[in-house]
Formats: sequence, C-alpha cells, structure tokens
Amino acid sequence: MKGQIWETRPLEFWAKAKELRASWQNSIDAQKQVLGQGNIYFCDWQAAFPAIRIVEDNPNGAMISNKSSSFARKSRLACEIRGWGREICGYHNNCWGEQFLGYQANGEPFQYREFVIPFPCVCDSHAKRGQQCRDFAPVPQWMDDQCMYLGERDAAREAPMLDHRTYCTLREINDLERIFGQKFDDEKLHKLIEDHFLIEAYARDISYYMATTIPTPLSVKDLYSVYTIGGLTKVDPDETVKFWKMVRDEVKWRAENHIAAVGNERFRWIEAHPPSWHFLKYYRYMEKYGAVCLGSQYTHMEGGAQLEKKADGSIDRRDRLFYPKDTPLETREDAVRFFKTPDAREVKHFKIDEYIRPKAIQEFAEIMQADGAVLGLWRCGVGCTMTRKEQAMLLRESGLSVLEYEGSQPGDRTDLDEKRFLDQLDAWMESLGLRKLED
Amino acid sequence: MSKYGIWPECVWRSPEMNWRAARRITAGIDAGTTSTQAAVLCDGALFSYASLATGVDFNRSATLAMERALEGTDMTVADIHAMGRTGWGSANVPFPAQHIDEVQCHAKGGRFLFGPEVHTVVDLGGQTCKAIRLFDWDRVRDIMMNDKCATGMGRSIERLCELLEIPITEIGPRSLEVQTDPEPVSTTCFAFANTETMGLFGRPEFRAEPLSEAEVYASHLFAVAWRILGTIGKLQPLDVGDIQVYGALGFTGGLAKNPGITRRIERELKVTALESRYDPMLAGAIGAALLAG
Amino acid sequence: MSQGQRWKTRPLEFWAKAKELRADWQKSIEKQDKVVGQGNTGFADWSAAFPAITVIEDNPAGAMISHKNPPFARKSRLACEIRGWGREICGYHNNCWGGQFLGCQDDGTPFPYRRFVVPFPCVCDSHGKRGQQCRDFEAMPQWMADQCIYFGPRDARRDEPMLEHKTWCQLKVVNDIERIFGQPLDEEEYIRQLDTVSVVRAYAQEISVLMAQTIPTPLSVKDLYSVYTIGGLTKVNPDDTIAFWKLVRDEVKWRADNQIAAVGNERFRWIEAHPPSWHMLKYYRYLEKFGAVCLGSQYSHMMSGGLQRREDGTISGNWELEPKGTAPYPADTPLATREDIVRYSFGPDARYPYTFKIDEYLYPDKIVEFAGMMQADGALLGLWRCGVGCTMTRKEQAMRLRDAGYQVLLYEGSQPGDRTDLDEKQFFDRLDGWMESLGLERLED
Amino acid sequence: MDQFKQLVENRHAYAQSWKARTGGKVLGWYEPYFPEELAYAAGILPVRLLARHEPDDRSEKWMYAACYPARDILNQFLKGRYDYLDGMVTVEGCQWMYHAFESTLRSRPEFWNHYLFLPDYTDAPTSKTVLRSELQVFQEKLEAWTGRTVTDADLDWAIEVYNKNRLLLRQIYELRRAQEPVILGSEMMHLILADQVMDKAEMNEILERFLEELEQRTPHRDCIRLMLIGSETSDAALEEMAESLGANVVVDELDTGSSYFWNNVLPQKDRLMALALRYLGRPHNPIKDNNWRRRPQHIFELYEDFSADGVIIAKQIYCHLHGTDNYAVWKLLRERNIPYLFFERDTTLPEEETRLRLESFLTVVRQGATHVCGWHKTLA
Repeated sequence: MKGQIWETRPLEFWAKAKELRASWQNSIDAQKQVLGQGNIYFCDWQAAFPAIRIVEDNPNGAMISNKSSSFARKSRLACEIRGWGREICGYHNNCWGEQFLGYQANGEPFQYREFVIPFPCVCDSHAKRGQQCRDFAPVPQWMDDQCMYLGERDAAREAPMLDHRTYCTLREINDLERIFGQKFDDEKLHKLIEDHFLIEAYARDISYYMATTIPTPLSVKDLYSVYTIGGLTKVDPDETVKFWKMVRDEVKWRAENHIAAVGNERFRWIEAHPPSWHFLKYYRYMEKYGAVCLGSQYTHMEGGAQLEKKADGSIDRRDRLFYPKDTPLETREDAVRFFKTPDAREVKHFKIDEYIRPKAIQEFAEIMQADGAVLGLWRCGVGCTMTRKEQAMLLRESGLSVLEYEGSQPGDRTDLDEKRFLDQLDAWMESLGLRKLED
Repeated sequence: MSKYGIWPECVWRSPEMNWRAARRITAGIDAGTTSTQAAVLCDGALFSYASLATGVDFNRSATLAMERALEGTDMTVADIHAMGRTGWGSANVPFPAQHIDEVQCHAKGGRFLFGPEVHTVVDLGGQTCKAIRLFDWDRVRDIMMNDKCATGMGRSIERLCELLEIPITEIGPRSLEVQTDPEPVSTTCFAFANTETMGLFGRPEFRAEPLSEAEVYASHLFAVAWRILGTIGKLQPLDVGDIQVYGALGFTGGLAKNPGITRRIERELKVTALESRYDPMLAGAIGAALLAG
Repeated sequence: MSQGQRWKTRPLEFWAKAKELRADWQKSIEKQDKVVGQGNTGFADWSAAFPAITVIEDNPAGAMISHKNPPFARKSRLACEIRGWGREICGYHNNCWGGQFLGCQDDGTPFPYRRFVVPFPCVCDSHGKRGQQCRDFEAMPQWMADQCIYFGPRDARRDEPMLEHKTWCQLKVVNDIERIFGQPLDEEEYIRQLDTVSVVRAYAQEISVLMAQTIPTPLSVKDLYSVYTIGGLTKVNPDDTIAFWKLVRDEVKWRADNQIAAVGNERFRWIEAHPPSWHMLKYYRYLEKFGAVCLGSQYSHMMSGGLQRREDGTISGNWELEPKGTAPYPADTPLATREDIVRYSFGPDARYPYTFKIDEYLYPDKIVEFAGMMQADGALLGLWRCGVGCTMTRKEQAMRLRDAGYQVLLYEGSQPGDRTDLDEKQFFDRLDGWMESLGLERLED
Repeated sequence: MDQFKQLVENRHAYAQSWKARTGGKVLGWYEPYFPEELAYAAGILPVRLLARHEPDDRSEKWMYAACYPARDILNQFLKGRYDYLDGMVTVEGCQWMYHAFESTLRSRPEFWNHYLFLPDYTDAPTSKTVLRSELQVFQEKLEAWTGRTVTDADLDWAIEVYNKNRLLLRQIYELRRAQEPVILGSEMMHLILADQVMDKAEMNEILERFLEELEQRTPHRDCIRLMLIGSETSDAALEEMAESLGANVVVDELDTGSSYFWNNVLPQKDRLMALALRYLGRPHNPIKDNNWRRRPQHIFELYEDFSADGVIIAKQIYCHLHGTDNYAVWKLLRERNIPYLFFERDTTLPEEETRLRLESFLTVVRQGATHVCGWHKTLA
C-alpha cells in the first residue's frame, strides 16, 4: 500500500464475529420462542428465561438499510402512509414497516412481537420505541425510565430513582413469568451479571488500546463487526465472553507489536454517532488519505465513556460506581439492584454522558488523540442530532478540524447526496494538506 | 420565459357544436401557480378550452386564457350564464365568477374526464398534490394533500428540465427507456434534488461506468413518483399489506402528462390509470364550470 | 266437529303467504351484496331508503334459534357466558351473538358479521344496550338514540326538547351512513316506508279489535304470531307487507262476520303479558283441549300500536283518543326536507312509538284494561329470570288482575328465547291443575 | 384586537412591569409538566416561554433539525428578548426543548436554572415517589435562591389560586359547547396563552370580569365545529384562518391549550404529593403517553363531548413525538370514521398553502355535518 508506514495483518476474530452475528439473526424463531420488542441493555437477563427472546429493532433497522435499499424504502413508505412522521428514526421505519407490510426483507412473514419491554434512553425515539407494536395490537407492555438530573452525583436524589428502576425491571420479570408461564432462573441471573461485567472490562481494554496506541490496532470498521455482540445483538452468554476475550487478546497483541489497522495512518478522526449504514465505504475512501477513524462514544458503547484523562495526563479506566463484588444476592430484587449499579443515571452510557456533559466529546477526542472529526447532521432521529452543532463548536474550540454533512439518519438514505458528501471529504482533506495516496 | 420547462400551450374548439343552440353555457378558470386553464361548456359538454403558463400575473393569464378559449367563436364573456374560478390565484380572476375550492373542482373534473367509475382522483399540480377518494355519486369521501412543501411537484420538474435542457414533454418517455430503475436521488426537495441529479452525470466513485442519460432521468422521476405514493397511500390505508387504491385511478394536472411519473406509480400500485380524451390539466377548469352557479 | 265444539272452524288461508314472507326476510339477510348493520329501524324501515344497506334486529334471529335449534342455542349462550356476558342477559341476545364468537350460524354457515350499529331505543335496558355485542367485538361505525319517557299525561313542553333530541339522533344516523358508506338516501322511499306503516297499522288495529270484540275469536294468538312481525321486526317489501296485512284483515273480518272460530270449543279466553317460550308453543294447543283459547298479549298485538276503550265501551287504536295518545301528524303534512321526514316519522308525541312496553311502564293497570277489552276470563303470566324488560312489573300485574277478578296462573322460566329453568312436565301439571280449579276438564277429541 | 391577544404580545413588558411592581423574581419554564404552584408559593412569577414567528437566524448555529418552538425560544434568548428573566427551569420532556434549555445555559451561564426529572412512565407507584422527591429538591433550591422558606400556608395559598384559575378557565372553556357559542376558538386560545404568561391572582380577576362580559354577548352563528390537535402552538393563527373560512375551533387537545388546565390539584396533607399526583395525572402529551394509550381516548371524548365535526392535526415539522403518536390517533379517527386533515407547520403559517387545505377540508366536512345540513337552525 503506497505511503505505508506500519505493518498490517488481517484480523483473526473476523470470521468468529461474522458467525456470531449470523447466529443472532437465525436464532430468532417465533415458533420456539416468545418474541418481545425492547432493549435489556447490558445484563442479558432474558437468557434466564427458558424461551423468551427480546429483539431490539435498532440492529434490524440498520441491517435492512445496509442490505436492501429498495425494501427499506418500501418499509418507510408503509409507516409514512399510516401516520408515522418523516422525522421518525430510520431504524424504526425500516423495521416496523415490515409489520405493516406483513413480510420481512427476505420475503418471509413478519415475526409479530408478543410483548414490549421498555427501551429507556434520553433519546425520545428510544423512549417511545415499542409503541409500534402496542398501537398495532394490544400486547402486554411495560415501561421504565432513564432517570436524569444535571450536575454532580446526588445520592439523596438518586434513592427514589433507584427504587423506581428496580420496581420497573422486577415488575417486567415477574409479569413475564405470570403471563407466559416461564420460570425465571435466579441462579443463572447471577452468572449473567458476572458475564456482563467481564464483557465491559474486555471492551474497556480494547477502547484503551485503540486510544493509547499510534497506530491504532483496530479501526472503527473492524469495531462495528464486534461492538453489538452481547449488547444490541445478544447470543449465547458464554460464547460472548469467550469472543470478547479473544478480541481483547488479539488487539492487545497487535498494540504491543505495532500492527496497524491502517498501514498509512497519518490522520486520526472521530465521529459523534453511527454513520450511514448504507454508506460504510466512506471509511475506506478516507483511508486512501491515510485518515483512520477511531469511531465515536457510540461505537465504544460497550467500553463506552469509561476512559478518562487522569490528573497526571495519562489515560486510564474511569473509576465507576459498583456495589462491592461480594454483596450477598439472596432475593431477585437484590440481583436486579446489583446489576443496575448504584448509579441511577448510568453515566457509563454514551448518550447520558453527552446529555449531562456536552463537553464529553472534547474529552473523547483528546483520549483518542484525534486530529479531526466528521459529524453527521441527521434530519430525523432526534437522539442522533441533539447538541451535534454545539459539539462541533466545542471541538473547534479545542483545536480540531470538524466537517459537518447532512443526511436523514443512519438507517435512512434519503437526503444524503453521496457524490456531494465525497466532494466535501475531498475538500476537507485537501484543506488539511492531505492528498490521496493512490496505490 | 425558458422553453424547456413549459408544457406547450394549447387551444381547442369543438368543431361540430353550435353554442347558440345550448340552453346553458358555463365556464371555469383554474388559475394555478404554474399554468392557467379556461374551459367553456355548453349544457355540460366541452365546447372549447385554452391552457397556458401562468407567468408573473394571474390577472393577465386568466384574461388571456379566456380570450384564447373564445377566439374564433363569436361567443363573448357576456353570453356565459355562470362562471367558476379556482386554483391558487383564484382571487385574481377578473371575471364575475364564483370561487370554488380546488378539491371539489378536481373531483368533478375527474369524473367528467374519466367517467363515473373513477374512485381515486390524484391531482399532480404545480405546487400541491391532492389525492381525492370519491364515491359513485361524486361525493368526496376523503382527501389527502402533500404535507407542506411543494417537493416533487410540477414546479420542480419544470426547473429540472431547464437545468438539463430537455423539453418537459420528453423527460418522461426518455426516463422509461431503462430496464430497471436505478437508486432514486436521495431527496425530492427540488433545490437539492436538482444538484444531486446534475452530480449523477459526473464520474461515479463506487460504480464501473457513469449512469446513462435515461438512468439519470429515471433516478429523479422515480424519487418524485415515490413521494406522491406517500400521499395516495394515506387515503385510508389497510392495517397490513401494500398500498391499495380504492377503485379506478385517474391522474389530473400537469404531471399527469409525464409518463415517467404516472407509469412508475401505476407499477407500484399494480393498477392502470384511466385515460381521458381531453388534456388532464383541464380537470380543475372543467370542474369549476360544472359546479358554477 | 271435535268434542265440545260449538263453532265452525276453517284452516287459515293467509298461512302459506305468511310463511313465504318470513322466508323472504331470512333470505334477504343472507344476501351479501348489502352492508349489514345491527339495530332497529323502528316500524318505518328507513334502511330501505339506501341502495344497499340492511339493518337486522337480533330479536327475531334469537327467537328463531331458540325455536328451531336448542343445541346450537345452548352452545351459543355458553360462548357468550365464557366471555363475560351475564346469564341474566336476554336469551335472544345470547342465542344470536354467541354465533359471532363461534364464527357460524345455527345452520353452519359463516356468521354475518355486522358492519355498523344503529340504536335499538326502548325502555327495556336490554334493548337500550343492544348493539354492544358488535361494538365491543370490533371497531365499527355506531350511533345512539333514546326512548324518551316521562310520567303522566302528554306534556308538549316536555316533549319539545325530547323531539329535538330524537330528530338530531336519527338525522345523524342517516347523514353519517351517507358519508361513511357513500350511499345516497332516497327520500321518496323513506316517505313510502312511513305510509306503509300507517296503512299496516290500520289493518292490524282492525284485526285486534275483531279478536277482542268477537266471541268466538276468529284468530288465536298462535295464528297471530305468524303475522305480527311482518313489516315490523322482520321487514320485507312494503307493497307485499300492505297486501299481506289487507289479506289477513279481510279473512279475519269474514271469519268474525261468519262466526268462524279459531278454536271450535272456545269456552275460556285467556291472555298473556309477554311473548311465550318460543321453544314450547305447543302449550297453546294443550290448553285448547280444555276449550281455553289465548288472545295473546299487548306484545303480540304490537302492530296495532296498542288499544284503548272509548267512553261508549267500543275499542279503538291508542292515539285516536286524547289525552293519552296523540294522533300522528296528518297524512298530507308537507315533507320538504329530510328533517321534515324524520320529524313526521316520530310524530308530535316524544314517547311514541307507543309499544306495549311503554304502556306497562307508565300505566301498570293497563293489563287489567287489556284483559277487559279482550273479554278474557283469566291470564297466564311468565316470570322470567333473565330479560329484564319481559319481567318488570309482572307480579304486580298478577295482583291487579286478581283484584279485578281474573284467574291468574304464574309460571317460571329463563326468558322466551332461553329454555333453561322451564320444567315442562311441571308446567303442564300446573296447567291441568289450573284448568281443573276452574271446573274445566279436558274435552278429548 | 381582543384584549388577550394584546396581553400575549406584550408579555415581555408585562413581566418587566410585574418585577418593578413587586420586586419579585421571574422564572421562565419550557415544559408543560412544570409544577408552577411551587414557584408561585416562593413569591416567583412563573412565565411560559412562547415562540414568535421569526427565522431562526441566531439559533441556526446551535441547533439542527429541531422543531421551530425550540429553535425560536433559543433564538429569543440569544437576541436578549428574555434578559429580564431571573432564571429558567425545565422538566424531563421533549429532547428539543431540553436542547434549547441546555444551549441557552451554555450561552447565558449566569441564569439561575434547574432541571426537574419527571418520569415518562407516569403510572408506576414509584413514579409518584420519584416526582415527590424531585419536588422536594426543587423546593430546597428555590428556598436557597430566594432566601425565604416555602411554608405549607404558602403552598396552600398557591394551590388555591391555581385551582381557582383552572376553574375559571374551565368555566369559560365550557361555553364553547353551545351550538352557538359566545366565544370563538381564536379568542379562547389567546386567553389560555395569556393565562400562561401572567400572575394567576391578577388573571383570576380579569377572568371573572370577562365571564360577566360574556353573559351580555350575542352568541356567534352556528357553523362547522372543528377540533384542533397536534404540536403546541404559541398563537391562534390557525383558529383565525378557520374562522375566516366560516368554521370555528370549538375544542383542542394542545399542551398550550386545554391540557394545560384540565385537571385540578386535590389538596391533601402532603402538599408535594398533591402536586405530584396532579402533574402525573394531567392529560398526557406524547412523551408521557407511553404506557397503555390515553391520548387517543381523551381526544375522542373531547371530540364527542363538544360535538365537533372534523379534526385538524397540525404537527410541527421535526416534532418526533407527535410523529410517533400520529399512528394511534389516525387509527382511532379512522375506526370512528371521523374526518381529519393532517399537515405540518413550521416557523410561520403559510397563508395560502393552509387556506387551500382548510377550505377543501371544510367543504368535505360540511357535506356530512348533521348539525349543518338538514337541521332546523338556518345556517349562513
């Protein structure tokens, strides 16, 4: 590769990642499982039920946008004519248009959801997710809240919020047992909690190596095949832990041996939110300029906002709030409180971090040793767009060169003029004195 | 006034009808944003009509349209018993005419053009798209209009033809010369859509060779057709299943003469729209004449 | 001549025509080309004024199921019960609407799901709530109306807002049906339906008066039951309805003039208060063995609009006499607008249509007057466990009849359309006991 | 111009004169779930932040694809129109409003501010305790800011003034049920908007005088009766246009309209819990109507109660919350065969574009409106 400075090697975990992702897709089977819509975030408590399967619509919507534009268009139209606004998140319209059409992208009948658990998040689009199934047919449904307040942590204020969130999750689990008659395995929940914290630890290590090593052992396009495993796309818990350990080990080895994700890395840039899933090829296009993308707080979701710059300037794990490891977990309520952690706001989640600390993106850019940022301004999908322009101002204040481009939403290709976007990238690179390293 | 983006102006007169024998003569003027039509009816039958581009002044265009419609006949405006006016510039029509809202005119005009079996009339106007669902006895059951902005309407196709320097009459047929429709342009907002369409002519980054001219037209018109499908689909959608049209479908307005849009809508709806002997742009004026007085 | 027979009897000629018209009604509700709705259009069938709208009342359907197919009636009532409908709900309702949950009718054909619900206004709560079965089953267009009531003689001041309310409700129904189903209302046909009712009412009144005044009665109640719904609960073509009622009136008049008796050995006339158990009509013939003929109830004489005795003792239709009844608007009232037609259909009396139920509601001793008019000797009153409208004031009526010297027998059951709780053996033993207590033994033929 | 329209347009002058008169503080609030009684009890004038119709020239740098009210409120802060405010407070609700609040804080850090969390899941037993605790925190912060303690007597007085205000608003609102109402939709909307930007005690006196004035008024002639739902508005332009076309908006389900005053605070010993129950039990806006749906049923009840003939759904562009609720609302309106017109609003109401839609819709509605065609009252 022209202008290559570092050695590169193909990633070994790549095949395993594809295999796990495919197994998630195939394992969703309405015949053998009771399908639900919603998000259980990180601790995979659904695995403690014999045959409950909770499917998040984000990965499904993103996959449809990536694989079949014509079907995504038909699906969005089916939502629009029934009243869903054009400013509704693309994942939602892609995924739930299937419900109105009655068939999926591959032609098979749509697997209707039989219950809805909440998708608590500061993003309103997530908070109201699940409304598609509830308004379509009267299915059992529950609610929860992303508790929020500004400023430093206030334990007194968090006490009722922790009770509220525990009540909501407990009620979900108890009602699922009562309505669908499946026994919840409390012992297994303890194991799942340990897996959850293990995965977070491995993910944090990967983020750490990507941040502290030049050249970065992993670029964002490799991280995208990993970051949802065990998070948005849940597969067998044990396999998930083994997989994350394998990825952590490989990234650690690559970092120690200076194996670069992009051989001619000379410009590190970050994003604020997911890219257009139908247009991932712009990462390779930027790599022609030796510009490698380190991703966004979103892509480091698992590790998330868990790195910080210490007083002595070094980058290390962010100290977070946990109940002590040996806390006795007699009742189901104890286990739920334990995995929800004493932090009512869950600041580890990137969106909450952004919400409370708009300056979070400056810190992230510093941690990732980034030189620039490409920020998408999405016309719909409120959570992906909120405070985006303000973040651009903040990054410019801390000296980064920022490029903004417009589009509809990561899962909706309307309003993104690809030709114009590539021209913008060319102009941006040239303005930074970088020209294509034609190989 | 550019020559590419304007539908050719036309005048027509019924050769055999003797208007003096008519008991009741009515006329209708549709002063639209993009074009103006005048139609004269004798006892409910079309006697003469004229259609021209609206230009800058509604007042002048309406007067000109009525003059052309009556040109060559010895009929004058005074002979007309009752006159109706409709359209965006209806308030500027200088004749003593009764204002009638557009939806009623296009519903009535649609039934005149396509006969009583039409149940869904879609007006593809210069700035608004109106989908009207009718019952048998021209009772309007439901209406849906494009949410707000004029994206994908006559005005934007007019500007596109001027930019690409192709007559508005040819862009539709040329766009149908493709086997399969390419990916549509990402928006129909005519400011961005036009620049994106121009961009499609350039050397593509991620494609072997550039799009052919027909493919570029197809890409734009497919996006416009898809936008109009949204308005049609909102007329009482089913709980589950693809878009369904209620009864026979009829297109009126300027874009109805653009097969690049109408054929693509028909293909998606799996129906064939009704054809009419007369120019579909006249629906508003004919409806106003039938409803006048 | 059977034993104890005193008068000539002849088979009824209108019988075949009645069966034919009843069959026509049954076929008309099975035809799929119309939009089928649930509810009651009142005596004048305004739904005929729409090109393709049919309104089916569930009473006749429920009664028919109980009469023809008890096993299906049982299954249907169970289907309603397991879904929460109370066992004290009217039998007609459970028989008819169980089919909606089962998905089929008693003959196995698919259930004709209704597509809209018009009101069934009546003092009987069961009628007032009727239509709820379809509305709660799935979302469909639905409208409401009221049976207006107040006590005492007619009060024009109280009538005025009630008439406005009734007119508004009916206008909204027809206007909305036009809007939603896109069928234009034919106002001429609406007027024709109103004229049909007034003509049929006149004939029905004559029949009732003849039955009351003639001994022996030319017609017994079991014959009247094959006639009384034609043009009322079961609506058929108006011309056929008028022709049929004229045919019946003429035959009854001829029979009365020629002393042709419905029951040859009539020697005891008795009345009822409400419809019988439709699955057990045979008890009329059983009592006829004792020479006891049934003159029916205010219910079975519903088409006459109720009877009333004049000062001179003669009997006439309800509204001929002030102050209780009020004559409907004169026949030649100008009907310029749709609203005029609707107001004309209601007449000036807000409590109209004067069905038997309102009489019971307002004048508890009306049954004594009815017994007098029918020259009855006794009464057989059913105490129904469900069907509130059929049971209200029944015991009180028995007391009033006994005070007036009539012989009254009470028997218990569920409801005319529900055979549970009616012990037939015990019922017939009671009839024997009653007859014997009156010194009437069986006249074996 | 009616008196209330003037009050709304001079709201800045009013707030400044109130400060001069009373020496108290003025607090601007964004979200309709803000418990005003608490601030009022502390001697503060709570003022709802309403948008005007101006291009978002200054806020465009800060916000992208946000709804026009949020962009416009930030724009007015950046232009100094709200300099007289002493503080701002928002409640957990729509993200665009939070964005406006948060961006204003970055540009005007000197403003006193508070963020009050109110659960989206309003029905859980624990939701009540969460909100009560947040009210407690807010009360303590107010006391620190104003230097006076908020006693139970203060709270009782504030609750009594606000309940009286809601009662008066509801009395006037009920007059719109009449077939020939004495008050038209535009005047009522201006009245409710004025109420949200004024001192409630003063407003109660105005409303009492207005009620007497209404008794002398000759009722307006019967015409097409419309219901207005959709995103919050800060003017009555749409109602005025409907009136110019011979219709009248008789009922609305807007956050800035009937939902603002529909239910009362039921006093109880625990004053803060009384406030919590009121705000968790008020007619919900889309962000809080997440569990079993209440909005569609509330909309239908109002539609039937006020015997409207048709519904106008005016959604702000980029309003994702009403965009999400549209499906359930359209589904109900379709099932009940209620004619409705849907369109999107933006910074300004395009005159001709909206008149065209409204006029066509009214012609369709007029054909089916029973009280209009074939009813003895003669109609224009």
